[in-house]
Amino acid sequence: MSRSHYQTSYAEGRALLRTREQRLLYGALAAALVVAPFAIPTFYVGEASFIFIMCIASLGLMTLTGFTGQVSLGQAAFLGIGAYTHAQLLTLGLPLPLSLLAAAFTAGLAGLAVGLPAIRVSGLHLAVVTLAFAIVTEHVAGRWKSVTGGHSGLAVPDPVLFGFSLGGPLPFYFLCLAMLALVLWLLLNLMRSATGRAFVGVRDSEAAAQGLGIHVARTKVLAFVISAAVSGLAGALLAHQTQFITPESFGLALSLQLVLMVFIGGMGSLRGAIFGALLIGMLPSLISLAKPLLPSRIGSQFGLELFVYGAVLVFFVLLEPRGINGRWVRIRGALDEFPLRRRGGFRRQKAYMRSERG
Amino acid sequence: MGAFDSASLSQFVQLGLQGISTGAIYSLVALGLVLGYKATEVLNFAHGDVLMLSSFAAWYFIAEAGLSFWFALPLVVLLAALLCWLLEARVMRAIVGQPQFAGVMLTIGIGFMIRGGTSMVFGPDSRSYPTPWTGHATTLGGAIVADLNLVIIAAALGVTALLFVFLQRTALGVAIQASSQNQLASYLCGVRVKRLNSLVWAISGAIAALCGILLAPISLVDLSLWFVMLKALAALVLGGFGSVPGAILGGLLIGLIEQFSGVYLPDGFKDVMPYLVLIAVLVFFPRGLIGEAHGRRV
Amino acid sequence: MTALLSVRNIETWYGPVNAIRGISLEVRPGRIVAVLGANGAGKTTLLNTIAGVIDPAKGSIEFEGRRIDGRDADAVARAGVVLVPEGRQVFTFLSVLENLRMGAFARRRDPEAKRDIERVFEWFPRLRERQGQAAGLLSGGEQQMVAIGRAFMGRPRLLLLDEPSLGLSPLFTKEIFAIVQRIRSETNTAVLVVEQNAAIALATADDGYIVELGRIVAADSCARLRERDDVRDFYLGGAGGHAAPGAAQAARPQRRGASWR
Amino acid sequence: AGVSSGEIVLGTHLDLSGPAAITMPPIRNGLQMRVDEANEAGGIHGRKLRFVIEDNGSQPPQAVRVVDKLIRRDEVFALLCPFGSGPGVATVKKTVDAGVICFAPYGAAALIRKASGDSPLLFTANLHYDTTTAAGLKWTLAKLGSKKVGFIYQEGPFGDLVGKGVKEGLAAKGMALAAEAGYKVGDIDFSSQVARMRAAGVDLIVGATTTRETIAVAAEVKKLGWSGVNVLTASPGRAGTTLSIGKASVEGLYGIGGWRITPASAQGPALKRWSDSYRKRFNMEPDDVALVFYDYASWFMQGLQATGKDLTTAGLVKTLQASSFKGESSYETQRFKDNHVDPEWCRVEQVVDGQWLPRSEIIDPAKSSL
Amino acid sequence: MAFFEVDQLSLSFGGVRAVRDVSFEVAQGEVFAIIGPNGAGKTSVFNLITRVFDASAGSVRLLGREITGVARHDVVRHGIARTFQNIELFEGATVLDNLMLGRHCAPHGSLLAQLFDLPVVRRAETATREVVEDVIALLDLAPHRMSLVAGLPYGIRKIVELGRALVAGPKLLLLDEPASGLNPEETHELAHWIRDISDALGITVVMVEHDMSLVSAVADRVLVMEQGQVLTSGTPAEVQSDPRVIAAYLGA
Ligand SMILES: Nc1ncnc2c1ncn2[C@@H]1O[C@H](COP(=O)(O)OP(=O)(O)OP(=O)(O)O)[C@@H](O)[C@H]1O
Ligand SMILES: Nc1ncnc2c1ncn2[C@@H]1O[C@H](COP(=O)(O)OP(=O)(O)OP(=O)(O)O)[C@@H](O)[C@H]1O
Ligand SMILES: [Mg+2]
Ligand SMILES: [Mg+2]
Repeated sequence: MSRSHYQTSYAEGRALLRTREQRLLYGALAAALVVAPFAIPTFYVGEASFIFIMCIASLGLMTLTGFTGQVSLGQAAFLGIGAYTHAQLLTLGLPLPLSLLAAAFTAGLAGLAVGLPAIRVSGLHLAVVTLAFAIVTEHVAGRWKSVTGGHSGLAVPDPVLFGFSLGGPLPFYFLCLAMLALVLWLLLNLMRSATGRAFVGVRDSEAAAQGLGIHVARTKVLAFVISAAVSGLAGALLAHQTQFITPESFGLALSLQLVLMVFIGGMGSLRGAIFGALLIGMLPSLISLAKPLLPSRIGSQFGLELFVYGAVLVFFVLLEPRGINGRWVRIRGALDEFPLRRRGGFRRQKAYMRSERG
Repeated sequence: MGAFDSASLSQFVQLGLQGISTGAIYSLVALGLVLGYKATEVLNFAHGDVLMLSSFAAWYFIAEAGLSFWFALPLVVLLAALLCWLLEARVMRAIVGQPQFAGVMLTIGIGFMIRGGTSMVFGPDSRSYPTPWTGHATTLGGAIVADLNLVIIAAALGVTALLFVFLQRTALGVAIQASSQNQLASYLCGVRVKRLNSLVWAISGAIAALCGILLAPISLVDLSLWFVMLKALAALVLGGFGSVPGAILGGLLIGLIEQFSGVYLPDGFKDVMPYLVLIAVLVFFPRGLIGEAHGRRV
Repeated sequence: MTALLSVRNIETWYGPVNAIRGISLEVRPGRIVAVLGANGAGKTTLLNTIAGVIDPAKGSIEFEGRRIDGRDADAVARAGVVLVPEGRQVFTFLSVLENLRMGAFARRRDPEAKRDIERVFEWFPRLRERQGQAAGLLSGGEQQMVAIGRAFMGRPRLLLLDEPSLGLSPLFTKEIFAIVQRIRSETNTAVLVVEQNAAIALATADDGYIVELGRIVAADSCARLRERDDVRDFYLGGAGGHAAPGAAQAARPQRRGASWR
Repeated sequence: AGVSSGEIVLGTHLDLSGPAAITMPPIRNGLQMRVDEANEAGGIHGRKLRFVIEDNGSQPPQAVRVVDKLIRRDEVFALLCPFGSGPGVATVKKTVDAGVICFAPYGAAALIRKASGDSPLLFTANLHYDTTTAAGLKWTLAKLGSKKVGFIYQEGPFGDLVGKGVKEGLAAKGMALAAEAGYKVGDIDFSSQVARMRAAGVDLIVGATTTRETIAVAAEVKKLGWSGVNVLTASPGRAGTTLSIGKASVEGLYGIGGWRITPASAQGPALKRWSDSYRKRFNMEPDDVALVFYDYASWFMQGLQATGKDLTTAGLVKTLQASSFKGESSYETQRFKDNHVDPEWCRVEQVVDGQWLPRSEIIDPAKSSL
Repeated sequence: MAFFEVDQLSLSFGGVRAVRDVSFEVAQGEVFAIIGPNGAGKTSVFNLITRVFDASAGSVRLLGREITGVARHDVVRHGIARTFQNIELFEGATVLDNLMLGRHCAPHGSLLAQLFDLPVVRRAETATREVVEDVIALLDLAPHRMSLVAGLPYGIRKIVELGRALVAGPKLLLLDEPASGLNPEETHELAHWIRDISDALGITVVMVEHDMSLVSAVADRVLVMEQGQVLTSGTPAEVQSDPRVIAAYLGA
């Protein structure tokens, strides 16, 4: 059966789910996600909530790095800002939805502040600016005791909606899932309209983008704001997950994890962001589950986790430098053309480094 | 006013000297990074881990195997160079032509592996070993500097001079710059690009090893030695990516800023001051203080 | 006379795209050979395959009797086959002079290299004026001069030129081809040139090949190719390369869909 | 949960891969050794112990996940000495809410207690850094007659707590802090912090520093040839490894000890046997930290044993609350008061000829009034 | 008042005076060509018009409105679109998205509306798509609509770039060497398109070109530059017979 599909209107061309198969597939996925928590052990429900939160954060960074081409090594700072704002506002008695919104908003403001230097600074320089920003933020969080509780941390009130606590594993699962769905829908909309295209335009050729009327500086800052706001939302949810937030929850390690997610997932694709969050988010648990299988001489070595973690990263980058999404697309392409596909399809040609300076 | 009486003057000199010697470490680490970047346009995030591994190797040869320092030094430098050569030839080469960031990710992964592996092999606890300069200090203009710090300054100067001459004056050095700008064209000119890249990585690894061996006696042989990479990164960007003098300047500046803000600013500023300065500088000099000319023609 | 370069039945793929589907050709010593073909026909791929920039999946390439297929581009260059690639590919941050010196990298200890730089400056006086400027800031045509000059600095025995006239003024296009002929007659360098400007290519070269869809569809001496009607129609713009004023008002030609993939 | 007819499941989470991994081997080995010994002796009332160790990387979010795993997947009965203030604070509520005992977490005990909502399921055996520091400092001030005190501290809960103690100790003498300087984990150079102390003209530096930084500060002071100053390190810097690594540079250093360090030459037969057994098991030299954690584990085992065949959480809590313990690493017998170890014995010691020698008496901070 | 005027325009890079006192006027609906030796400053003139560079002196006016001071991204809103000598396409996007981007200057709904995909956005998207489809039909790009730009042959990319500029709906179109890299047949076809653009769409075209066959075929007037200065101007036939132009540019 051929998968070709004829569109009969322009609107259909930009629909999110274009074919019957897609509708079926994603419908089934949604159903599975709704039913699953009732069928799996509670531990995995908690894990799933955590993965959803990471997906949201990863989507946020993807907007910035994958679509607009601005690498941020300090994304965890935005999560932190969101988390602290949320915890403080909840403590003051703000209702959950408003507080979540405010967390995103505050993080967005911080994104604006970081985005402004980004107008002038690009590439690795920008990456290090964001890193510096995150280090400073972490430092401030440790010192500004009246607001953040300093290193002793800050207790996060239970999420309560209309008098109903969402703190338990099941309700929290659905809260995270709903937030993920919302963020994904918003970003999908954004990416298929003018602003999303402008992001890509700024990434691929600033000169051409400018020539077409795109305000490059504003677009870059906007990407920062949106990315930071989404990350802030993720941070607020993460605060509930940990129930107690301290500055080191939002350090370099988290920032690096997020960068790894978008990269391993596949730059420039929202699907990639999700793939990446799934892999990188689950990796520590997978390693810890696999550890008892190892001979105890090796299993009890210090640094084993780190070593395996690194090895998996290396494996994935080498296997598919364009990310899991890249491989997904190619496999799907191969399936589509199955009987017609000729050999040589997966063979790699010689390649040459192309300078990204200038 | 008397703000500069002799006591505060000698304190000033002491801080300056100490700043320069700490900065020299950052510079030296940054130099290794610049070099790798110059040739292959990969920012090697595993650099700090190679440095850390080298210090463990040095500890092994000196404290465990009982070799003399002067024998262990070249040995470790050579081994680190070999390791980096192999990393380039066996791993990094596989992703040539992929976006710049693939290289960063790959080196982050390699860095984790090195750190995890070191801790698996040697155990994670810290340790130390003696050097010919341990425990000696020299008085310079009223300020006291550990001899080891002087050695590090000298090493930084020496490496800089060598690198500068190598990159600017030798055909091979120009070829390195050329291949980073346009690798394909470099191949077409008959440059053995692959070998050249491996060579550059090896040199960069050797520099990392040198840093590790000299730094470890000051701050102990320790898994967290790789952290120095973050400061070096800041130094690199402050000075301007891809520039040898920039790396030196950036490193020294960061060292000095840390020293002076540690004493003259309220507590708490010392750790963030270098980063605040970095952000401020980049807003005004987006390519760092002595960054390369830029601008693509359209 | 034996061939300097002989390409036998090569096939080249980019992932799933088969860009060359079995091409054989020969270049004899001291000859200028032109390759013509529509956009996307595979001309660049052909030159890149010969130069070792990409690997053929099948077939063999021999230069001076030795196999060069499957080798890296630098080894091929040192063997004496130098490519001026599509899109110029100058070293953007190096000066013009350094760019030229890089061309002679493989023979950097050769004292003749200095004299060769003089020679390049003689051919392209504009480069002498701009020798200290970063090559990335030159105009398009100036960069093309740098690329050709740099290739010559390698003292090749076979020079591969990919659309040398791209972006050059008419005067300069003529000069380039004159220079190509000079290089050939002064140094007996053979030249394999891919060119869109078929008129001048066929006028300069000795032998010609026509590539379509990754295959050779015609091979002959240039003199005879010029006489062929199909060549005149498709490659010489119907009237020797220069469309007459007002030709635009003529009926719109039907595009040959096949050559566009 | 976690108790079946043949097995008791215990868990912990340590930093096996993060910045604190350096200090983990003796901790893990000490705990593991005690658990193994119990199993070798046939288990506790016939139940074997299964000990699950997870990696928290010193990161709270990661810690939350592994604690979830320990509670929900491994269904542990208790957590034994999990590591880290941040991870402890972030996870303790979860732990006690799930009805799991948390015994002797290694980290800022007061903070963890607060985060637990003062749960009876939490037992803290780690000294409060603030109270012990205050007590040790008061003794030192009186003894050395220091006039101006400076403070070098690690950014984080540990530094904050010691700082609190320093300020209390000084306030008791009507003094104020002359200078303070923070550092971040991973800093390689302490010259600027020491320079700050020197610029302020202090004659006593208190360090909230761990092994590496304690050595670095002491070495920097020595390098400068600065003679009119003493260095006093709060608890974790006063360890055996400080001596073995720091060597000559830590001669003369003062430290506030929270446990007994017995030099090899002075070890009695029991301790010798323990050391030999440790060496054999782990193929490495035992140190004081390993012994401390071995002792914590022993205390816990003692509780399990005493609760009897019919092991329940409530039962164990009751037993522990009434228990007392003295191990090879304790200065004196201790028990739990409000679920925290009591008294918090501490002592000021000094490095002389490469050994920690006692300077003060054993102090009970709650009663110290010097 | 002329439709488009360039007046005494100058530009220098350090010591290099790339453009010196260049002036010319273009009438509405005209096809105007700029030729000249390599490095004469032709691309630089384009870059000055589209504000990539700041002019050292001189002014540019379209319909009497000064362009010299407007922001770079506003140039297109004044009705000027361009292509680039070395092709500046958005490599990571499809042909369709490249073309859709061409119409960024048209209204496309507020950010919030876009996030929630409100009807106003859908209508704007459809309107844009209609314009894009017209251009796709005009330039025969339909087979490539969904291809990634990165894998396309050079000739197609040139056309895509031309299309992207057209989608913006400019009054004045600047083409930098549109025929370079095209074979005579394709150049011939390009000539038709440029004529169509000028005649049917009423867009004024200024192009830099080295292929005299194209210039002769489509240009109404030609400006010749040399060393940053205007050498001469006139009809294609006049210019081609000017001995100075032959010496400096065409060759005997
Ligand atoms: N990197 C690539 N990836 C995929 N396909 C490619 C790649 N490079 C070229 N191709 C395809 O291979 C075929 C031949 O391309 P090639 O560049 O050799 O043509 P050409 O004859 O040189 O054309 P032109 O006249 O435009 O330079 C084309 O169909 C092109 O789309
Ligand atoms: N950014 C720059 N810095 C220094 N010189 C420059 C810069 N841009 C252009 N030039 C110089 O200005 C002159 C004019 O360049 P321009 O690109 O306008 O030429 P052109 O007429 O378009 O030539 P071509 O036909 O070869 O494209 C050239 O000599 C070039 O070297
Ligand atoms: Mg080509
Ligand atoms: Mg030009």
